[in-house]
Amino acid sequence: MKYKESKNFFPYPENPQRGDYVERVVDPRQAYYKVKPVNAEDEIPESASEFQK
Amino acid sequence: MAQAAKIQESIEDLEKKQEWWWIAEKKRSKRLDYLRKAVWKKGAIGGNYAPGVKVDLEIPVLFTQMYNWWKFDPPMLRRAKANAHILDNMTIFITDHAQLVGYVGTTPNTLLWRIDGASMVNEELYNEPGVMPEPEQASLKKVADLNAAWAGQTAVDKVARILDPEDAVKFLSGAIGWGAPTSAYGYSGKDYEFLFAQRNGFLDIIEKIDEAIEKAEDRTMGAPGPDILPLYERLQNWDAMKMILEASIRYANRYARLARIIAENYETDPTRKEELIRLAETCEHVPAHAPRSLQESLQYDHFVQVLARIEALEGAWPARPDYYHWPMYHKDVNVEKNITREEALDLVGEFMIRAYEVGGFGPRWAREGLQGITGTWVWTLGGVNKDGTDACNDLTVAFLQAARMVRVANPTFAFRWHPKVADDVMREVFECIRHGLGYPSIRNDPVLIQNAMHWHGHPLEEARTWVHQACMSPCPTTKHGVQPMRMASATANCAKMVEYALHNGYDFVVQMQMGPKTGDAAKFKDFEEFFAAWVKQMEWLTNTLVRTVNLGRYKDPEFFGRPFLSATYERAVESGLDAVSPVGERGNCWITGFTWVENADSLAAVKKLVFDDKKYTMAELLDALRTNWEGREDMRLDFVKAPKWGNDDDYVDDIMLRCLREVARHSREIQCPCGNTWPLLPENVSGNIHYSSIVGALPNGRRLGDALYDGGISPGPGLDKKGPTAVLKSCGKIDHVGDGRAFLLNQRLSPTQLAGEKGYQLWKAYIKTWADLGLDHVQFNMVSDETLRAAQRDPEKYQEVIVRVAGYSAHFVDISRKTQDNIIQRTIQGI
Amino acid sequence: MGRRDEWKQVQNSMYGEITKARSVEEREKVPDAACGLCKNFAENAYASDGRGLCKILKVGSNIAADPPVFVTAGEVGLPTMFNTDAAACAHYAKMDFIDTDGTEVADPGYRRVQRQMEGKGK
Amino acid sequence: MKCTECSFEAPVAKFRYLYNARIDASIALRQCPQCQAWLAVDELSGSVKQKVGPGEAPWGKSAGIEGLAEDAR
Repeated sequence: MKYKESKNFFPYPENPQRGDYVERVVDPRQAYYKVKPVNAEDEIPESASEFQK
Repeated sequence: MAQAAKIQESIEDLEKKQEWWWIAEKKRSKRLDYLRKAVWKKGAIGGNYAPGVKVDLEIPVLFTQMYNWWKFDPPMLRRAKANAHILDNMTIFITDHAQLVGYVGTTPNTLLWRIDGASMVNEELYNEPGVMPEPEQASLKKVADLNAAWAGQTAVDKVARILDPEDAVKFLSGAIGWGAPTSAYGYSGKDYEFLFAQRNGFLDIIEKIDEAIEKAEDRTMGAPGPDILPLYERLQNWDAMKMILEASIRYANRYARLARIIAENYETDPTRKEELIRLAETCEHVPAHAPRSLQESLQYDHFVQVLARIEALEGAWPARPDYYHWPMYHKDVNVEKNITREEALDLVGEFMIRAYEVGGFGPRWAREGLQGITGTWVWTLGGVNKDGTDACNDLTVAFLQAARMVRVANPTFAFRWHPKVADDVMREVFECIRHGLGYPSIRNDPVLIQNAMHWHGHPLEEARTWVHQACMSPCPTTKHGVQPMRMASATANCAKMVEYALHNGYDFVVQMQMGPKTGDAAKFKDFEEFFAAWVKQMEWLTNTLVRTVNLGRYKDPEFFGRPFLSATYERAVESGLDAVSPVGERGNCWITGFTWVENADSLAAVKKLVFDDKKYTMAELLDALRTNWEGREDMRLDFVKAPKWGNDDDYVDDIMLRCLREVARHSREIQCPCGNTWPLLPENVSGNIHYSSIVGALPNGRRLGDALYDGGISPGPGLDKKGPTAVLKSCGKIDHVGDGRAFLLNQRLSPTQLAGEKGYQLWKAYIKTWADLGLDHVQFNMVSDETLRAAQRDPEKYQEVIVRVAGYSAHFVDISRKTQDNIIQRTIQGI
Repeated sequence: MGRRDEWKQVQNSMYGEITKARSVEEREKVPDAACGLCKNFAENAYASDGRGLCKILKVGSNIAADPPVFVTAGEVGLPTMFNTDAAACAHYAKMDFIDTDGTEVADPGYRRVQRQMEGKGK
Repeated sequence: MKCTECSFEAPVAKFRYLYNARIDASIALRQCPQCQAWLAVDELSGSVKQKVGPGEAPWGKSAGIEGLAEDAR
């Protein structure tokens, strides 16, 4: 799946080909949201799984 | 479960048992409880990182990509571009319940790896157990490739290549000192007057930079001449500063955007939604603009700290939060009543937690020398205003109260005591100590202000702004007083002075001729000959370290380059020079004297038993030392029984004063790159344990392997047999203004004796004696042997017990066995 | 040879060849008779990346040469790495046990803290 | 000296010296090179007083070796 197809992808208004991909992580000590800039057309790697909240 | 059972116990019962950590859990808010437990501790347990803590590989990859791309740019500009690339692209995160954001890694369990500091640290990282992210094999390959790219190209590699080869080899032997002569690791002061007192946001600074550029361009486009030539380089530096400030604003805006995304798309709780929107507004406002509220003020400060640390792995955290955040606290809590005091305490507590979680990969010597923590985050509280009036305020108290609730080992506080401090503030200080935090340490403000004027010529008003630049050393926060970078490589393993005087400069541990050949000690005719050899070794050792760090400091703008730090320094913004450049700085250097008191005790023992009583010959002593006292236990005990520092005994105290005055004389002969002095500052952190198997047997009765004394001017553990007043009297013979920059004193007190109101009055009387004698520092451990032994037996149950190690506190379970035992060995003084 | 040249030689042997870029395979290999397993190896306390000094051989020695060169007189020990092959060294003496507990602190004579040395102790 | 755990026998110096109980007492920690047990050793007599379990027995001026290294005040 491409980033742009995910509901967790938030394109930049000034450049929709790039955007933030948000992930939810629950580690042994805390829960947090993390984000990094990605290309809309790139494939989401398996390690970055989708999440629901 | 033990925890569930403790929650059932009443606060009164827990107070009786002095189990303060359980009380803290009961008293703190749910938010603080969550955030406190959420922290991944980055301090090493002894010398190893805790399970689950991993090195961050995303940041060094981003940095290396862009740094190599801009290979023809000058140092500061090249680094600004590479660091801006990190800020624009690194993963960022927001922890549930957090109101403050910003971290030096990409996930909460990661350690920052500053790859451009030292190849040998990079190599160490490759070999380090447990820190590689999964999958380990892929990470090892990535690290090996990165290391290959940086081999010989880091800041320390560059300094080591131009050092005198003899100095380089001897310094890097690990025997005489530690630290690194680069601003890639070090203790950078912050120009708080510029950022907070003058209320400059990053956009305000950019405006100042634009003005400076315009002025410089007027000249570079005008009449040619030699005076305009340096400006071309400075213009590039200004570009670099501006670029990194703009990237920093974008970085903050990334947090704002994430907070809004969470609030609008994922968060269902309306209260948390509101918090996230406030967080977003905060990050949209700071660091671009000066703060308008306490939350913005704390967030601004935290962003500055994090951004400076992403640029370089800073080993200290100079700060004076009750002074610089007071205006916004006062406005929010007292004047406009925008938030309650409890809400302010939550913010202050979280501000401490955000600092506690910061950590980077440090070399093993740093981990062993700072066991349990990742750097000396010693925050300064109290003190006086520039006009000499009392600076303590309700935020001072709030910090002291928040500390007892979050109970973090780092940051710790150091309190600037002066005669005008109100009793209610002193009670809060005492409560922190009584609750076993080991902090605040107490600093004698009038003495230290005078000291700053004496050694470095800081004007009175500037001296009064001082903060701890690391554990102990005061540094003003003003334009010309603030020291941008204290490179820790002027940290002397002082016990080597007497060791080398005994062995003609030869080091039997590292098997190398280190110091000058001051003669075969067996042939010394009297104590004066021996002392003269000690003076020569002392001069050689301090010269070697200072040469190294002076060169590192001088070449740093070329070998490293600090665009962000420079952009936050008034004088760098004005001049266009790297902040680390000595130009425009008054100078505030000091030599940290590890393992210092062993010199006085060893010299006194030799004087007594070899030259005065003639019970043993020097040859016998040398033989016993070279065989680590094996088979000479009776003789060793004789040397232990010789006069020892800390018992108000002039025989040894006079030798201590002679030693200090020789160093003080020499401190004015050696100069820093600003032309100022290099006074001694005896203290140890946990270097006394790191060096325990590196310093050979000594005439004070110590063997190779034994912990050295716990440091500063603290007497040897268990050797202060005449009580606390004798300790204070010995220490009071030192001139705390003219004999050195500061002097650390550890004392253990009995928590039982100091319980209740009576305990407070006893402690207050002790502090009065301490102040009357003119000592500049004292810090206390107030945890019983019983608790510490129980913690050794059953560490799981005592995870939250904190102890004062030396210039810092640590969780008892995070320090090595030898360090734990060394703390238990310290005398508990009844006062 | 002047003072500077002499120390330059030491510096090169301490920080030149010994720290050049190496492959993962080179880094991971610990020979059966490695310097780190020898009781005459003292780990460096500053750069804990596996480098150390020989307590017997001095600078000028070369245990990789054929025949090996052993210099035992001098003022500076021979720099070597924990995984340097010491099979040809006449002074190699395997330690009875080594201590790989990294939660304790520096002990140049006994402690080996490299990941690659884990499991090499008794 | 003889290790009380594995009976390894050698001169005291062959046992790895670890550190002291306190500087003014003649009790020190040493480690047996054969079984690696930590031993509390009386350096005056060169004899093992007891085994010290680093994970169990507290150590210091008396802990774990209670009565062996009293405060010499």
